[in-house]
Amino acid sequence: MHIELRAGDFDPYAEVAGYQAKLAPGKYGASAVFVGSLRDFNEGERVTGMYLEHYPGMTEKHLDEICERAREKWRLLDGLVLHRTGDIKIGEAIVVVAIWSAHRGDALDACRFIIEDLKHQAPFWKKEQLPAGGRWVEKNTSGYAKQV
Amino acid sequence: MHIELRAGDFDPYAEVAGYQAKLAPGKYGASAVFVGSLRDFNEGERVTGMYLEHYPGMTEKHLDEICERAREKWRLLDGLVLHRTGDIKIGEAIVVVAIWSAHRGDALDACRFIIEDLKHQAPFWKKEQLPAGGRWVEKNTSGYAKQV
Amino acid sequence: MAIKVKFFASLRELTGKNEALIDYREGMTASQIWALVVDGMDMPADIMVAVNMEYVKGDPVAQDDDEVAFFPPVTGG
Amino acid sequence: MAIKVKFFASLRELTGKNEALIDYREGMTASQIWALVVDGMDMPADIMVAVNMEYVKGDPVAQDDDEVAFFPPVTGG
Repeated sequence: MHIELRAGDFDPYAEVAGYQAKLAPGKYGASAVFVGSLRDFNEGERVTGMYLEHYPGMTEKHLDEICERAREKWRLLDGLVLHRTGDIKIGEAIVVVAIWSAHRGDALDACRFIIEDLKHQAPFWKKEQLPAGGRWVEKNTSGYAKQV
Repeated sequence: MHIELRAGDFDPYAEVAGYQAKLAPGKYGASAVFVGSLRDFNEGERVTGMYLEHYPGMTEKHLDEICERAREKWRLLDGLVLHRTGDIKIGEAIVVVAIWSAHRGDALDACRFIIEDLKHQAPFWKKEQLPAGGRWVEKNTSGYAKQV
Repeated sequence: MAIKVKFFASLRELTGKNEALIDYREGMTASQIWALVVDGMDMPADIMVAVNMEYVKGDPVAQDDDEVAFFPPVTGG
Repeated sequence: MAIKVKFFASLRELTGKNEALIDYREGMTASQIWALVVDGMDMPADIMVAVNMEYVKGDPVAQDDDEVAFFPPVTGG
């Protein structure tokens, strides 16, 4: 698995495709990918940009531990976790989690597990830029949808 | 949502990136992508290729209905479902399901719902090429992983 | 006054038939259509049946001009 | 003989401190370190504390050379 923090914009799908190209074809039957991108609205306010702070050293360590727990829980072949830091523009990718496995159940479950743990445990903090100034996001919302 | 059957090989991540490029940036905060690829083994046998049969007319109709049900159940912004037909080589993509939503719960749940329904209800049939000859796959396995 | 019958995948190979056109007669059910077209071959227990490209359960009566399809459990994705 | 103290995000702005180095004294707990560094400012109820880059619960005693970090609930991803 490869885990990386990036200070600059990246194309999440090109990153996933590039990583997959290095894997042995025929072994993975399933890849599950989650991409989080910066929206231009949040909690009823217009958002014009974001600053993403992290704890150098602990953030990488925590992401390693999340991925290690996922590897213990499911049968995974490989994975890629990229997370932005610093100043982010509207529409840019904030995070990508990609998991390869022989079977889809493992890939889908592990991908979701990693993004949920990352959202609730990994030391990152978002400061939204609003028309009126900066606002620290206070809490991530639940990743489990209510059906309409 | 865009639903399409393809007789030739495609790069799933390039397709998803190309489709996303046409969406309004800043509206989607989450994209969930599943890619199924052809493995070189199944049920203990070496697989050298695959033929994918479908029911022209009904297959497209059924995929439309699945996506419509997903749109009724979750708050989705857009989606892309591409499925291969005909002769497929090892490592090639068989299916890609990509869902865009404001929030990750909706995107992840809908993506999984669509791939599970597709696997169990959409009229496609796989014939594996084994060293000893062709073998129709008899049943798709469950998409819900047991943890290790 | 006809019913179009289709077979897919392993059932296409098993019956040796891809498509058949039979005369419509009132009250014909899916299993009667199967028996007529495949010369009495047993219908597999796990067969799936679609009428006009919609799944049907049980043994529905076909209408004139219907398209009736027989196929094994699906395995796409 | 020192403890390194770090603050992140809104707590960094609230305290006006990024990092502080304090003398180590035996038995100092996280909340005592907080009080010492931020001049008695109340500790937020939802604060998260890490010692040597591992989350800790309760009010652990720091060891010499520890790195103690204070931050608000995380909001990445």
